[in-house]
Amino acid sequence: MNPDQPVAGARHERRPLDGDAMAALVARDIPRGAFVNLGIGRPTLVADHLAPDAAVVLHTENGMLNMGPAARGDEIDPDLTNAGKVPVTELPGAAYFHQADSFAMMRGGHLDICVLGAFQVSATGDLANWHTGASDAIPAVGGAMDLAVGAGQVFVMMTLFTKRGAPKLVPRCTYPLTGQACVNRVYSDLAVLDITPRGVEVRETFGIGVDELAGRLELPLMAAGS
Amino acid sequence: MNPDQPVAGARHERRPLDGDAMAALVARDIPRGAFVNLGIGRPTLVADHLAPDAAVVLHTENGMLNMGPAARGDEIDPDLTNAGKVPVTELPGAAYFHQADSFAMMRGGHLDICVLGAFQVSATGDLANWHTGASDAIPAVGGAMDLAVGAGQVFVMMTLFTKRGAPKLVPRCTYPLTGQACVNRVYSDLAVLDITPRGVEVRETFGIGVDELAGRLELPLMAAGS
Amino acid sequence: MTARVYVDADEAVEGIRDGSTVLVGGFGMAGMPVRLIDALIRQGAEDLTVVSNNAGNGDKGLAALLAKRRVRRLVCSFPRQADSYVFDGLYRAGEIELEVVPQGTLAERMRAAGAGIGAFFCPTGAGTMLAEGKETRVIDGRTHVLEYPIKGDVALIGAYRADRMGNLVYRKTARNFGPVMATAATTVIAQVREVVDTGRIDPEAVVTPGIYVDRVVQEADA
Amino acid sequence: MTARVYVDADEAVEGIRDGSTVLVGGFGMAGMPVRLIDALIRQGAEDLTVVSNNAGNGDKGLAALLAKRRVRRLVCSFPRQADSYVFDGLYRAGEIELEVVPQGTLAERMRAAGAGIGAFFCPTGAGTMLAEGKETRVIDGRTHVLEYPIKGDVALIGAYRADRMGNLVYRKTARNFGPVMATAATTVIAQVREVVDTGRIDPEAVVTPGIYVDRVVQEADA
Repeated sequence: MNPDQPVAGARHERRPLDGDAMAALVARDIPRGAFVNLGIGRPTLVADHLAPDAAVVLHTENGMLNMGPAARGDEIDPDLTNAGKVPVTELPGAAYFHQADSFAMMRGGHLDICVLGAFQVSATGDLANWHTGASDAIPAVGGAMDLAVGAGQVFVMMTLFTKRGAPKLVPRCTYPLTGQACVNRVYSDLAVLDITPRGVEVRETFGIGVDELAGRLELPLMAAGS
Repeated sequence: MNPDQPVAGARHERRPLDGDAMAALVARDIPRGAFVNLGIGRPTLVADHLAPDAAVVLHTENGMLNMGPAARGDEIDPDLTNAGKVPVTELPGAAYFHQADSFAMMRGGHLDICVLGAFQVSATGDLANWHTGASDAIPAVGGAMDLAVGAGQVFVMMTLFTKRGAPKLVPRCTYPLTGQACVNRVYSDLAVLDITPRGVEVRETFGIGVDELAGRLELPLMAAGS
Repeated sequence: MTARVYVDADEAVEGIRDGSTVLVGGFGMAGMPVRLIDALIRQGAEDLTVVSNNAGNGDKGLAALLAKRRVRRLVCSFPRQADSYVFDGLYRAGEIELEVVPQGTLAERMRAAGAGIGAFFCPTGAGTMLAEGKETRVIDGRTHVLEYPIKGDVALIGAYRADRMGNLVYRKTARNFGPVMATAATTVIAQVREVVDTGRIDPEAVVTPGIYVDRVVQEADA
Repeated sequence: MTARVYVDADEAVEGIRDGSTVLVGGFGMAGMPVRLIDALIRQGAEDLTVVSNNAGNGDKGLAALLAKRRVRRLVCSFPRQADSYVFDGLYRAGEIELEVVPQGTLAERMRAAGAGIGAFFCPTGAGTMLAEGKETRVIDGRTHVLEYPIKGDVALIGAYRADRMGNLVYRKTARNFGPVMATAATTVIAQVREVVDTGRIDPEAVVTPGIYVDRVVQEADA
């Protein structure tokens, strides 16, 4: 399936998605043979939903292409980890490279898709996912800013509201930015949303209608393809 | 022998040197274990005068360290050449790398010495060796400008006068420059000269006295260590 | 998308348009993708800008493409060679444009294109005619020239061995510009001496990961 | 000068001065040169600036150096981790300075130092607080940030195997920052799992040529 082509009209599922179901949706939209970087945390779940025959090649920014699943038991090798420092495995056709080459690959636009978590995404695609801005927080950016500027498409996976009910898709980010106008699509528990030059388009909703969602977000939303 | 330390006083040999004798002098001054790039043409002769136990490592800018002597007979391999496109051999401990890495190594100051030919060298160390400036000449720079800015020390091998008798060590180059203030030492048929912030210092002469040489060059010359 | 292995060189060069910028690998004949260039000649694209270290040797490879007058402009570091007579004739007749770039700057400008670097300050060539008209800046007491990326529409490169995912290894100094050009073009086409099954190239020794390679064809029919 | 192989890690780190900038390899513990860091702790240099991807894990390696309060300033991309408690405590107590740099920019700034690039325009971080106060320029419609090289006085790196000329190969993702840091420091000291005779490493597979390496020591006594 081509991620540039919205599904016909917006689907409406009966209830919000959990992280695993969100990951399955992302996996469904990754084209065959794509080169993909999965961010630390929830995006890692996407790997479990990629069909082996989809031939998707995973990049890990610490220096590898064709990363395999998490290592178990005897497979665990301290010299072979993903960007989250979790032991992983190597698939046939893998390649190792150093950090300057790994980020040249990323920043140079060679990855088709990256999937990242987020604190906030703005209606114009700004991304905030590296720093809460709290005065006692220790900032840690890693490769998030590089992925934000470099990947062909940036997909975000996040719940659409905080635990306290505040929207995470916002007119303007209040958290420190990771990148400007870089997010292409948001996969959330309540909806899949495209960030387009025309505005935010709803591709699918889960357990909520478009109008109700727009009201809760206090954002104008359009149905995809409208 | 440390090339930064002039030999005690300037030596005076009886007659001008040929290319081979100049090459032997350069080889004598290359410190043990140095990383060296030898330019196309006359500087290539230096390799024949390096003692095997001097452990000098030759770099060729088309992508190799620890280049061996010219290939003969069955050794000839079209995939293994020097920068002059002459088939060469590989020594134990060799490494291959691509052009961006090869010139990063060069420009980044990692080579101890390069030896280049020249049309002209100025008294302040400007180098002209890539283009005659003639209107029908086809300019070809290759790696000359990169070597001029990148090598720890730039040694030039040249005759001190053209066939028509014009000096090649000049107050100011009239040919298009390869690099500014980059030459450290000139090995010529008539003298070995250091280009220093104090001026041009004579380390050795061959078949000519310092005063006579200064007169023919129309340049002030100092004896080394004076 | 992962690389595709072609049997037919003519199919491998399909779609190259008139006016394209084509990066052509090789240092002299070492690493030059002669089979791909021959296919490009048959394919017919013209008005090309070619970026390559040299301006062709003898009558083969890049020299043959030049002889067919398909190249409007050549960007290279070392055009003049003992056997560059095809180029020399065209240049002296005013029938080809030439931009001479120092060899390391040529490589670094292509690397920048592949690495998402917008421009870089480089000391090479400062104060020479090759820096005329370029922005300069003194950094740490040394004059640097601002250099911009060189991006290709297509790269034609020669390598030694590919697997079916397009991972490449090279051989000796024939490696030269291939790995850099592979990062710097929209469509990368590699000519290789042999194609092996995926998993047969040591992941530690891969020089060009398959992500950079779109099409692979063997140098000679198997 | 060609590399020298040491038996004793304490000898291999001799001469590191107070106030030095030390590049420390590793991504988490993978590739971290723990034996060299332990020797540096014994050696006693203080007031160091350390450049490393992370801010130490657990109590070993870089974390142990931090715990001894030898580091005045840390330049890294990802300090906060589940087991970065040594750093966290120092930072919250105001006892260490921190400069956060995007990971790719960190690598590229060290590459620039090693490659003789004076500065480069990079799109990463444009419009974020990490670009505040930095020069920017719009190139091809995109805002770029001007980034300067990061050069080390010393690099301490971990590799897998060295030959007696200092050629290095790495193992899997433990390669990470080692090859870049090896180009970017005045004195490069590599800890390796094994030293083999010169000629035993395939010249096509060398990742760090010996020209970049000054001193080699084994990870553990043979």
